[in-house]
Amino acid sequence: MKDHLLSRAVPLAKHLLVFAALIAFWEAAAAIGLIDVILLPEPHQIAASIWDLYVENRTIYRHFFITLYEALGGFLVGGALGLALAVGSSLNDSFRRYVSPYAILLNVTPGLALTPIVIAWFGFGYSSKIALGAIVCFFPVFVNTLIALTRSDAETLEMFRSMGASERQIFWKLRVPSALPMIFAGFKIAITTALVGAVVAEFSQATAGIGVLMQRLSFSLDMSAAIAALLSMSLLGLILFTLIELLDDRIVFWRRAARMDAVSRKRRARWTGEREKQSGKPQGRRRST
Amino acid sequence: MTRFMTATALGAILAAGSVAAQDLTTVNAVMPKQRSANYFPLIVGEALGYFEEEGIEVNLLPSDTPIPFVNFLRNGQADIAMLDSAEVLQAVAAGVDLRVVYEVMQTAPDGIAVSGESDISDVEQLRGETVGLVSDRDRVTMQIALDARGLTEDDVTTVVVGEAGPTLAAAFRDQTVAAIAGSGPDWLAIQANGIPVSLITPEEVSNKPGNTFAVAAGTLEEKGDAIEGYLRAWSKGMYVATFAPDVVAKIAQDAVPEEWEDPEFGQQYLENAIRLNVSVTDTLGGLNADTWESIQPGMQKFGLIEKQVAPSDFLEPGPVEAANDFDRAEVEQEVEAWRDANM
Amino acid sequence: MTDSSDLGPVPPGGRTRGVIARHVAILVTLLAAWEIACRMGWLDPLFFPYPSAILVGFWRLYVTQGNIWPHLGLTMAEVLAGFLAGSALGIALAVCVGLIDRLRRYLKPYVIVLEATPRIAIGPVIIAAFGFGWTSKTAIVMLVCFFAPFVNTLNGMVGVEPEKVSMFRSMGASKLQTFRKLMLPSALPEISAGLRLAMASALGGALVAEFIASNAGLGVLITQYTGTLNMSSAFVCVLTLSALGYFIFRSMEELDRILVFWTDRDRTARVSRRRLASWRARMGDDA
Amino acid sequence: MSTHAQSAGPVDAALAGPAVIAARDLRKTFGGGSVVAVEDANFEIRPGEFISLVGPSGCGKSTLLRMVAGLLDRTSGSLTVHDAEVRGPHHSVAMMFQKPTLLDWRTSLENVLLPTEIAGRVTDADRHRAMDLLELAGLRDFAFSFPTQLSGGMQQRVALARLLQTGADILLLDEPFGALDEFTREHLNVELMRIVGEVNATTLFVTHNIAEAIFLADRVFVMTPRPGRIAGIVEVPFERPRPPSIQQGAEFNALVSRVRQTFGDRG
Repeated sequence: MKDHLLSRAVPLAKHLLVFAALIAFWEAAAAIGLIDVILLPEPHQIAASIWDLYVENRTIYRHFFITLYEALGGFLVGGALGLALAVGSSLNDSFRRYVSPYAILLNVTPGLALTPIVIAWFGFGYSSKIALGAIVCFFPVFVNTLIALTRSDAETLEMFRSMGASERQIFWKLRVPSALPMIFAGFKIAITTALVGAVVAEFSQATAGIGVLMQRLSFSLDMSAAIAALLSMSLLGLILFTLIELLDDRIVFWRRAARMDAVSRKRRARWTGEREKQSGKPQGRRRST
Repeated sequence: MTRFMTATALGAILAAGSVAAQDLTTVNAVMPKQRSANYFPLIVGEALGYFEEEGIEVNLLPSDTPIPFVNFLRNGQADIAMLDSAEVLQAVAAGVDLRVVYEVMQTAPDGIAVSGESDISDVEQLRGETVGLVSDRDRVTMQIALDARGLTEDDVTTVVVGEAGPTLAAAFRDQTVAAIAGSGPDWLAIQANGIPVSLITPEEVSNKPGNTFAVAAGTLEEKGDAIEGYLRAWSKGMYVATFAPDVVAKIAQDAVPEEWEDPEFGQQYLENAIRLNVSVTDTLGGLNADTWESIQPGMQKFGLIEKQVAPSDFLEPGPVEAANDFDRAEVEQEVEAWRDANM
Repeated sequence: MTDSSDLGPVPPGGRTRGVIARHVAILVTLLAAWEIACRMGWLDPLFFPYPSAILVGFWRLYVTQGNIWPHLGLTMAEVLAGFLAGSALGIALAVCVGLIDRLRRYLKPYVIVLEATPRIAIGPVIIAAFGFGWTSKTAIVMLVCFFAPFVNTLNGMVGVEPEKVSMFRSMGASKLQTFRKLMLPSALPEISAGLRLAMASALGGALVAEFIASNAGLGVLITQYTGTLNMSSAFVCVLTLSALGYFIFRSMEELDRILVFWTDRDRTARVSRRRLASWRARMGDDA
Repeated sequence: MSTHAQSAGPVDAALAGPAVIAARDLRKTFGGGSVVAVEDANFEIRPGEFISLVGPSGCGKSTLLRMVAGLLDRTSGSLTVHDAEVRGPHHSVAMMFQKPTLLDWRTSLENVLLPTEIAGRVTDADRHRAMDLLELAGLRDFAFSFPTQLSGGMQQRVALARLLQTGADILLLDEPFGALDEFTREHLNVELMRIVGEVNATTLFVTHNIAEAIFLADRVFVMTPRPGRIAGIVEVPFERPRPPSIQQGAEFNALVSRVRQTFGDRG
């Protein structure tokens, strides 16, 4: 056990050492004037600003959760649309043929150019940020799902047909499960894209959110706080990404050995539990009679 | 085809920045937007060679970054910046050694605007309404305006509506917000497009310096001549509009054709811009120390600045004098000559 | 934007005349519906100009005024330069990191954090650092283009089958040889996919850079037109961007087909025939 | 074509020379000594000899092979190839794996030429030799095909040609045909026997198929797991090349039983 802890602690210590060295280098570079501290403040100033934003004044939380809400909302809406349209396209050839060119066109048009239109339709509230997030994160989900659903292993497909499976059964028992890993890969791209969409919309029009906070801070000449806000954006991105990864781990468990073991243990426990219940029943009856 | 060639050549020049003439001193000017009728003194000065005469060329740095222009003055990327009064006072209060040398748009102060069809005619009537802010920075304008009528920010709901043209225009037209706090240039295009806008700005707000040109104190020592030359050329360009708006229109049309695709719009837009740009003081770009003094208590009250500063600390009247030192008759003659040659 | 190299197997009856006619019919119907919706006042002209006005706008911007060309050229130059520089940097760094295990270990956390940060938010900082010139715009595009090739190259290199690495070692191959002849080509399909992703986002990057600070470029033109509520011309610019994006997208696909020919049956057969022919030309009719 | 020469000499002739590969008390452990993969391996292999290493999965066959190839360091003991201690990959040793490990972006010919490229410049003579080897492997018509255009068996034959192109006189084969079907496998085994006979290479062949091991080899090293050790060596008295029909003979079956017995003794 001690060995195990040690084997984890040593790399961590090394990472921290590298990090500390980088910070020290940055401080030194700023001290001798290699870095323009007006634009890129020293680490200790940034650290102070982080303390201020998170602990002292706690200004960040409100903006943080607003942006989180917008990004998640955008992801859910865009993801749902992408899934639905991809499923529709996978089931219907002509639907795919005549709809996908417009999907591609939407994809190659920089979403930013659409901001004014989106704001016009959805107003000044959160919904316009969610909408822009949804538009930009729609495509990764759509493409990945469509490709994954239309590519199934030919032999497995024949196996299903030979068992007399209906198209519906093939869809649910074969196509969907085997498409899941790729769908999740799409989700992973989409979630960070949705965040970008929300932040971009905030930049151009918003009353609150990390994008707004960042603009406000940098405009009041507080660059260290602005960078702290930028780092909060990274944190937000990490949280969202990890969220999807956790889901991926849970749902597409068969791709990771450790998860597979856990699920396998759980299923065995359930199986033995049910067996005990079944064998317990007559016992109980006997007792009652 | 020739048009395409010249256009491509122009693109190349723009792309290369400003390496065209080696013997001219480059003045890097950071302003919120690209070349536009909005800055007609610049494009007129360029077309009539006023900047060249001063031995300078202007490298316009249009910036829509959330990074304050003051930072570009401090790190030397810009020589001169267009700032609003709040930016100036904030920077000075933060200890930046800044000099205000010219008031560019004296009649372009921040203000509160409503749709031309709105029933609201005074800030007083905004109680309980939703007020739009063009950007977060216009919050103080609104606060001061409300304060003038005994209201506070809590009496209204605020929403930032953004600078994007159509969004703002729709907000005005559909009256999705009761009033909008912003500044003159924000509704220039909207008015020119035939959407009526009326201003209900209380005097407490309108009575303050508009956009100014500011430089870092060090720049004035190193590049003082170039800065003075720049301001003089700007003044001349501004002066042209007072007697030959048709020439200005022709120049603007050539320089920024995008604004003249609808000639009626272009004309309207330019006229509004002229109104905003031409100085109301006798000296072009003159500085008014009293106004700078009087706006500070309000700004301090709403936390925009932490402490008040003496205007003499940052107002530098020298360059304004130099900027007005030109022969107006000569300018008039030159413009007539240009008109004969080009129109 | 995303890699949409293909949208699954092509439905049968690929490009017959009937299919094209139906495509056109759908497009015309959509445009007509749009036009009617505008004329009936269902669509707000402040946001949706008449399709006919957009068509006229195309003629104006491209032909009579011709003012879009320098902007288009500049934006394309920024996109290309930024893309080339950014992806080259990404691939180069990935190669270094891929060859040196230790570097990879210690760099990983920073890459993850940077990847999670919306790159667009860093734009203003870059403008501040690199100034207002062409370099800063290219730098933003570079930043946007850096990650996908970096991550994909690294994944591709690390994902080489261990047996093949052993095989190279057993042949006494040097590290450089293993890299050149095994790791790099093995990673090519993924690198190519990364390049496609990068190219797709390059356009958006250039646009943002121009929105933030520029004198010229399509982004500037769009700001100018939307700022003056000239929506038909603004739409011309946006549609130009779409077309540009589509063109870039298709050419990257073509590049992919040439670069990683062995993933496609027909192309592999073609290359195989070509190699046979060049052997015959060189060595005589020996094969 | 000079490759259709008569078969190489019989077993006795091969055994006459000095040891090409020699192991003394060879030992390999993993995980800091917790897993013993190979223990007390002692053997000598003579020039031109064909050795099969047979045993169940995890008995250390591959580990042993990789040590000879210089891909793995030994923990203790001595291992020499051509009287020199093995300290890394050696040009006189070449290895082939269960997977074809071909490069998808190279034609068969270019894949075969890979070892030459790695060693230095490729001359036209090399190209002709590679072509001859492909001919030897029966793949002349597929010299310009890419791996994705070939069947699994053909891919392994390209890998075999590449193995010979190295010019190594010691060939190590790690279950090379394990992933192929029975028919292809038997066919390739016959081919392998013919080819290594023609080039007169010393061969170490890892398999878990007893019949295959006996059919191919001059001597069969029987390995048992945990810890991996050579439990016994079975001599195969047949001359090479051998017809597949030999496997039906009583003598062959007796050998199979002997190998089985060696496992049994240990288990």
